[in-house]
Amino acid sequence: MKEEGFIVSVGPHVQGKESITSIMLGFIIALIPAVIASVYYFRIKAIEVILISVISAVIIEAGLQKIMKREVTVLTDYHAILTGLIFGLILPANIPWWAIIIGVFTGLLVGKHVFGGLGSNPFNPALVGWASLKLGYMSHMDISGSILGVIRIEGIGALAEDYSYFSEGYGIESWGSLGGKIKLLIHTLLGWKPLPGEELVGCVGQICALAIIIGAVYLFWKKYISWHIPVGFLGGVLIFSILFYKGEKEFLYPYILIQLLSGGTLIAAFFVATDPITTPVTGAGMLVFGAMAGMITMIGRLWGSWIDPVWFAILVGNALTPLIDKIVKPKPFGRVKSA
Amino acid sequence: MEVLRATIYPMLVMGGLAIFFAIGLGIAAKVFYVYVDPKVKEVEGLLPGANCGGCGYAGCADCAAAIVAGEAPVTACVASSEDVFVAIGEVLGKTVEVKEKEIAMIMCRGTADKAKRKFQYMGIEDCRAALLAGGGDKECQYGCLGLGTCVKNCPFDALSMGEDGLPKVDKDKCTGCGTCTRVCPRGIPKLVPVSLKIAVICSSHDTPPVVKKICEVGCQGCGLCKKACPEKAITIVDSLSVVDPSKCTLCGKCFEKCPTGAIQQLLPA
Amino acid sequence: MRDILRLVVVLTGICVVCSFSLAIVKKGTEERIEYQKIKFIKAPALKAVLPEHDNDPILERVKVKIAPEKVITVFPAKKGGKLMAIAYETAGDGYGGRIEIMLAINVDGSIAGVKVMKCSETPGVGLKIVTEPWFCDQFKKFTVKDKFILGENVQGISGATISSTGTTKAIGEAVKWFDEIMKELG
Amino acid sequence: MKRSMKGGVYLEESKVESTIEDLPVPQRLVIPLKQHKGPPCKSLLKKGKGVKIGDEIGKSEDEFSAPIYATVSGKVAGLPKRFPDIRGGIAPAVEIESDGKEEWSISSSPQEPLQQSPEALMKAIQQMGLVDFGIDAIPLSAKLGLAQSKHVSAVIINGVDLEPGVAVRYKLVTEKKQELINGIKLIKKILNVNTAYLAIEVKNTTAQEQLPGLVSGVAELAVLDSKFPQGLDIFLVKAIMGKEAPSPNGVPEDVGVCVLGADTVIALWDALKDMKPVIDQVITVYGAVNKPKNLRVRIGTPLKDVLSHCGVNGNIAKVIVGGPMMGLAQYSLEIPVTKEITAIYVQRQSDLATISDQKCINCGWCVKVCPMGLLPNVIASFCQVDMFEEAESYNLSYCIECGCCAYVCPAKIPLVHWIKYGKSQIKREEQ
Amino acid sequence: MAVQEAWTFSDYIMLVVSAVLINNILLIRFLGNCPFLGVSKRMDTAIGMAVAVVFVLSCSGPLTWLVQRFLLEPFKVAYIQTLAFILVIACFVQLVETVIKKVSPPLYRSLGIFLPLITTNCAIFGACILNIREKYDFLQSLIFSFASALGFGLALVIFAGIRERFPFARIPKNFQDTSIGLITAGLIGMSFFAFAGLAK
Amino acid sequence: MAQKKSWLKEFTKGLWDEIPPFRFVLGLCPTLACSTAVTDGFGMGLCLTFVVTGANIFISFLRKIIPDEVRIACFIVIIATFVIIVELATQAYFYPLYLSLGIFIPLIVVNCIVLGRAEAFASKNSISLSIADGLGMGLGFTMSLTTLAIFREVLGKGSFAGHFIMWQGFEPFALLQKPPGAFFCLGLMLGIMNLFGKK
Ligand SMILES: Cc1cc2nc3c(=O)[nH]c(=O)nc-3n(C[C@H](O)[C@H](O)[C@H](O)COP(=O)(O)O)c2cc1C
Ligand SMILES: Cc1cc2nc3c(=O)[nH]c(=O)nc-3n(C[C@H](O)[C@H](O)[C@H](O)COP(=O)(O)O)c2cc1C
Ligand SMILES: Cc1cc2nc3c(=O)[nH]c(=O)nc-3n(C[C@H](O)[C@H](O)[C@H](O)COP(=O)(O)O)c2cc1C
Ligand SMILES: Cc1cc2nc3c(=O)[nH]c(=O)nc-3n(C[C@H](O)[C@H](O)[C@H](O)CO)c2cc1C
Ligand code: SF4
Ligand code: SF4
Ligand code: SF4
Ligand code: SF4
Ligand code: FES
Repeated sequence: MKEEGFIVSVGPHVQGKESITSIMLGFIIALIPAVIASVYYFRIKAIEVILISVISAVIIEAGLQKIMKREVTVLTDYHAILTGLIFGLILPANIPWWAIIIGVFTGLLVGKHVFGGLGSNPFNPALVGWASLKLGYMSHMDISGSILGVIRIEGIGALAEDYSYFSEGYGIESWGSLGGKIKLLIHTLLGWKPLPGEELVGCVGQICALAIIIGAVYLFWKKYISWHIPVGFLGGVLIFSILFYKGEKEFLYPYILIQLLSGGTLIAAFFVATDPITTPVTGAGMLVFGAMAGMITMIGRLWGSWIDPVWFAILVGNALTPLIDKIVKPKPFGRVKSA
Repeated sequence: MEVLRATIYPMLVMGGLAIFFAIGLGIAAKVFYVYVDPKVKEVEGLLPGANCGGCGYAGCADCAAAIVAGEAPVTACVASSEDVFVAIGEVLGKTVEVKEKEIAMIMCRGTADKAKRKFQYMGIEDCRAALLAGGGDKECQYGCLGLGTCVKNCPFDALSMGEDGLPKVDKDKCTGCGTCTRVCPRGIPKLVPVSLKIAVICSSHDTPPVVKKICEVGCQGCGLCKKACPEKAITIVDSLSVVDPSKCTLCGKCFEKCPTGAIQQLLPA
Repeated sequence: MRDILRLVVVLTGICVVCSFSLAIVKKGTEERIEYQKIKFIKAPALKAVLPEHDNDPILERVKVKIAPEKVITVFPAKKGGKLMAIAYETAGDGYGGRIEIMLAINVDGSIAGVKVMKCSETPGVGLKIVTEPWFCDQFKKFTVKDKFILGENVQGISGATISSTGTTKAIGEAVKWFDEIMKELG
Repeated sequence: MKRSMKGGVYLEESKVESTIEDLPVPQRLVIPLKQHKGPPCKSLLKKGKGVKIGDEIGKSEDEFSAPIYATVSGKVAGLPKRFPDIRGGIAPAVEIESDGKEEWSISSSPQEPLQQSPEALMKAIQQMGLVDFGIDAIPLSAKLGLAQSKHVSAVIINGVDLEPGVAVRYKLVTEKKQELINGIKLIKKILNVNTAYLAIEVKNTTAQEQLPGLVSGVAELAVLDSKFPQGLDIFLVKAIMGKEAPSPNGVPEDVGVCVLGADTVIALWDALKDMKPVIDQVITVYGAVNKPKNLRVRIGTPLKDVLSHCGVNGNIAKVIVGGPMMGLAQYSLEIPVTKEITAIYVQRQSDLATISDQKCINCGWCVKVCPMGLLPNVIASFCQVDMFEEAESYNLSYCIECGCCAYVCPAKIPLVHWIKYGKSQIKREEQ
Repeated sequence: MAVQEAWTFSDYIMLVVSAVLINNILLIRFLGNCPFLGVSKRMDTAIGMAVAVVFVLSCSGPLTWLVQRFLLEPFKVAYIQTLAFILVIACFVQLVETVIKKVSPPLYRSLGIFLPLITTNCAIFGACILNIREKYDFLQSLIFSFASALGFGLALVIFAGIRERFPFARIPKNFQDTSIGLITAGLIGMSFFAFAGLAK
Repeated sequence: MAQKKSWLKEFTKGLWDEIPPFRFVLGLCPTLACSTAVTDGFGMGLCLTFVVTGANIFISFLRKIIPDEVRIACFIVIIATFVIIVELATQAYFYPLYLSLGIFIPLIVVNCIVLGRAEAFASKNSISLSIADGLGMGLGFTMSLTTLAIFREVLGKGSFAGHFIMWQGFEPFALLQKPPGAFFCLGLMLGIMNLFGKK
């Protein structure tokens, strides 16, 4: 029936629809709400940061693929775009353009290409880039002026002291009342718009929690991420923030809310900690990974030097991933005990 | 006094420490004495360190131990040349008889256009893996599959995949380690003495009608060469012609008769 | 037994010869090392805290025993042969480790200058004890008789309580040695 | 209530719903002398000799081989020694030219199987050349013998088709209800067990309506998820009885259960009730064919006759016996239908699964679907770099090659091929 | 020179946290790179090395502290510290090696092969010197030595875990082995900045 | 086996063919730690050169009388002596260098290069060859360390040997001055070196 003969291969002879490219595209789509929110809050600055990040990621990725004599795939799969997008979203809005390029370059070179490119990297390249900038250009990476940066344990005290700031600026009359709680929730979900005369500081994509959650819902719906890592991560953050909360009872609710919904927590839980390449493969392993990353984040927030050590925490998780995968293994079907 | 103390004290301290530890070590070395043959290390240093496993031991270190222990001959390493054996012999105080160097030869001429395929293979680019799908895509069940497993595994980079789909041996680089022979699922690369002058380049044990149908260049085992050879150097074993090089005079009668050109002269007469 | 003896002799011999030669090298460099140490670590600080003088305080340094276990080096500043002020070191615990301070006191007991020589406080927070001159300078208004209390008469760096306390406490402790030292110096 | 398994995948392949139809007997049949797990039978024929249906044409002493009978009357047209088999190997076969007369060599002799002793039944089963239908094709006598020696306490009659889309058991359980029930009774008698389950798919609504009344007292009806590879016996045992057969290479008999395909049980009854050997095989033909069908095919019918009956669709690229997941791709349509084949799946060029040499991205999807609880990505990665010992330390040998992992892998890594490769290399090293 | 205050329990915890995570002897203080890169190919050898380092350092840290306190200081010969310490460490390690080799060949096979490597391991010597430079007392130096070794072991084991995956990674030829090992060490060190500030 | 070894060959091999720590991967700790500034790197290199050469001379001289059981101990004692001499000398004459090199001066004693050369070369070869070997290895190490330090100082601090040399407005990439940066730079340099010449 065919001249060259039939095709013979080893089964299975059918295949699921998802491919790496489709998943990447899914992640990119899921980040669109966050991008829109970032543009709403930071206007042109957000566009600048994200565009520079994505474009430089694509160009540098192509260059490195060429130098390392790999197939140049930047235009056919979208992973350079995804890396650039995530990187852009976790940068402060007022970072200079050249620093973005340096970060992308360091991240892609040291975090990925020397290891052999997509799939071989033990650490998330976007985070490697972020950490390089954090340690390399600390002053440009400072987000301490942002409300969302106020998540250290002292921060909640500041919230309390600046009570009038919140009541006058945002109409939150009291922390205890239901109305106050709802308003607070809405503000933390939508983001704190700067008051007149103030400038908004913070990371481009981390202002609006709701946008991130919408993207996450999409990812869950498409089954691109499983619940293990987000639940482990948010669970770790939640448990630690309740367990080690030392302030007055009145402020517990705003405290937890801010720990969970602000800063990098949500992007981390849904978009970065879920990066398949650098995280465990088993459900239980993912849960352990998420919980560890969440707890290290909180340890750092409570007692460490950084305002938000979440990305460092995930890098620690990345480093531990091979060990987690070695220890947390599923039980094979029919394994006879005491073999 | 002060000066004296400043020079004596360090000497006292260090001398004391040294005596203490030297005695300790000396006693320990006596009490806990374990013999290790230094020759093993020396021999290991002489071996190529490719850990190819051609000698049948788990790597060069293992082989060195076996050589020193007398379990393996000095010439056990298949990847080393004469001078290495002589050097090992020196270490062990043995004289060495050197056997002739062997290199690999690809015993198949069934290129893509000459040998038929059963089907299109789709899967892992590896000859051993290809056998798992329909038993290999070549009609000839003895022929080279051409996916280059031998090429990938040669520890000395002596093989390359030719344009015609058959591997090629770089005679200068090949050390005769035999890795290719072992990894090839069909045993196509064979080790032959470098001075081999004539050979039948085919591995097929199929009968004449079968070979005729599936391969233009295979040895059919038809026996025309055997009949033509005046020296009786040729026998047919299981449908494959075999030449005894010690009898062959390279008279060339067999080449004339072979219908497929499977029998080949390798060196000038 | 012979083996062990040989072993002992060689190792001991080498050790003894080595330590002997070291002792000689040490003797030859001792003076210079001490001078170098003071010159590189303390000279800039001394220059900053001591009032105008015409002697070399480093060369004229004296060791003073202020407690059974405690000997400090005092650097006298003289002008025209007359003792103007003395300087010595103190240290306190900061946020990121020890804070080493050079303190100078005029002969009348008023504080002539304070300088942080070495610390590992956080830049932007605790390091302000170095980068903001007013913090160290504020001590000049005191004398050795005063008590130093952070938040009352001493103003701390906001957000760096630990660093401020450490510095203040160290100075407060050190001024108490002044009388003892003056007695020794005569 | 439906019972289900851990791992596995849901495929979109829909069931071929048409009733089982008889395929006309072709002119020329090829009957391989190996249609079972064990070594091939020895031919008892000479070229040119006439045969009738039911003549014994191949015989073997081996426990895992079953006698082969002529399935058509006619003349022996050839006795090829090296006929291709479905695994890519070769085995002897017998070619028969049909004379169209359909004569039996034995006359029908109605029996009362249920009255006979288990020993007599076992002997009859051995004689009739019955095998447990499917790629493994273990002779039924060997399988029941094992069950007897392990004193199994329950049987599961498997009405779940293993491969997605295959509808052989799906149709047979309702079309041949009475034979099925009699067969179950027979099995219970042979094995001397009281507990029997009849497993059917949740998709099989007809069976769920029709069977409960009929089987009560004979077997308990168990409804199972339409998930691949739920139809594999070890997963049936786990889903129905909660027992895990020890791996690797564990069989349900190890935990006191015997699992038999519903098609096998029906064939068993049919054969024993007249003492006539099995000459037909029910198969599903689907995929890229014009008319997907469930067919009753004479054993020995070449694939080309089956496919032309179902109308193959122009340019086909791949012909698979078995199903899309665990089936074997064929290169020749001369290959005949045997007792090992339960389905034929045809693909066009555009349906083919792709493979790539992309690096595993650790997504863990393969881990999630692996019914054996393995880490296919790690095992395959080790196999890729020839580190077989390490692969084995991750339980390479437990893999049943079901293909779920490779099905879901977004990097399109041929995981099963790598795993098979690893296993084959370990076997080679052992030799 | 304020009088040193008594250490509280949490000070000791801080000492451990600092030595293990923050000022990790290998990743931040750069000590012990050669064995780190040498014996991390497989998890079991890495664990063997980690155990060996913990054992040797936990012994030689206090040992050299004693030498310093009761030999070098009384005789006012602190400047030959380097000489004295290295002699003590080298001899101690060789002693341990000789004994283990005889007494427990299996233990020697799993740990003994690392012992010669340890003599020239900067981490051991460096930690001993740090004990003195940081003016730790006996207990503190014991804890510091142990915790430093633990930090070394932790980094080694994490690295071995990552390195066990290198066979599958498509690392360019020229970056293989040492090169990629160093970069990975840098990345692990970078991730440990998560703990910055937890202890002084 | 017993080929003639030439003085020049033993010297130059340390400068390229076996240049530590690139080809001859030992002594990574000081390489990483002492390359934040060009002066540190250069100073460290010279200190090491002095120690290797000195130790090589003495070990080669004493190689016949040192018993095997205490071989390592003796080597180390000799090396340590030279290290202390360096320590004292830097304190006396290059105090700032002494401060910035910190514990890495005493650590020369365990530097794998020094002991490695003692074991592998000086204990088996004549004094003159050992000197060549020591000088070559030491200078090779100095070269590598200085190169790495230039990279780290210029980009990480914007200065060369303490003098700011970059353009106005340049902000140094401080990561290169930090431990991870050291690992990255050395790793990348090693990878690039592997592209040239034999491995
Ligand atoms: C990154 C970081 C660095 C810090 N550095 C210092 C420091 O150098 N000195 C100091 O006293 N406190 C330092 N702190 C501690 C806090 O500022 C702490 O809240 C403060 O010392 C407590 O003083 P308070 O009573 O004024 O709140 C630092 C905190 C952080 C997060
Ligand atoms: C894993 C872990 C790490 C901790 N690290 C620190 C720390 O670095 N610094 C700290 O002050 N407290 C730390 N703590 C909390 C202390 O144990 C203790 O609760 C706290 O120091 C008491 O604070 P206070 O004495 O300032 O009220 C840690 C707790 C845990 C569980
Ligand atoms: C690849 C690249 C890297 C750069 N690196 C730096 C840098 O490290 N530091 C810096 O201050 N400027 C850097 N620049 C930016 C320009 O040199 C520019 O002069 C600098 O931002 C000063 O600009 P300004 O005066 O507008 O701030 C870099 C530019 C490029 C393209
Ligand atoms: C299927 C797939 C999904 C990915 N998802 C994420 C992700 O959620 N977050 C992330 O930071 N990177 C993600 N990556 C990208 C990856 O971590 C990193 O960008 C690549 O390793 C280098 O480009 C993903 C990569 C793949 C292949
Ligand atoms: S010789 Fe063997 S291994 Fe080499 S390409 Fe041919 S079949 Fe493959
Ligand atoms: S060609 Fe074969 S025999 Fe020759 S070196 Fe390569 S693997 Fe060894
Ligand atoms: S083929 Fe093997 S590894 Fe893959 S899912 Fe099936 S049992 Fe698991
Ligand atoms: S599904 Fe594929 S890409 Fe994902 S972990 Fe498994 S093998 Fe890797
Ligand atoms: S230089 Fe080798 S361990 Fe430090």
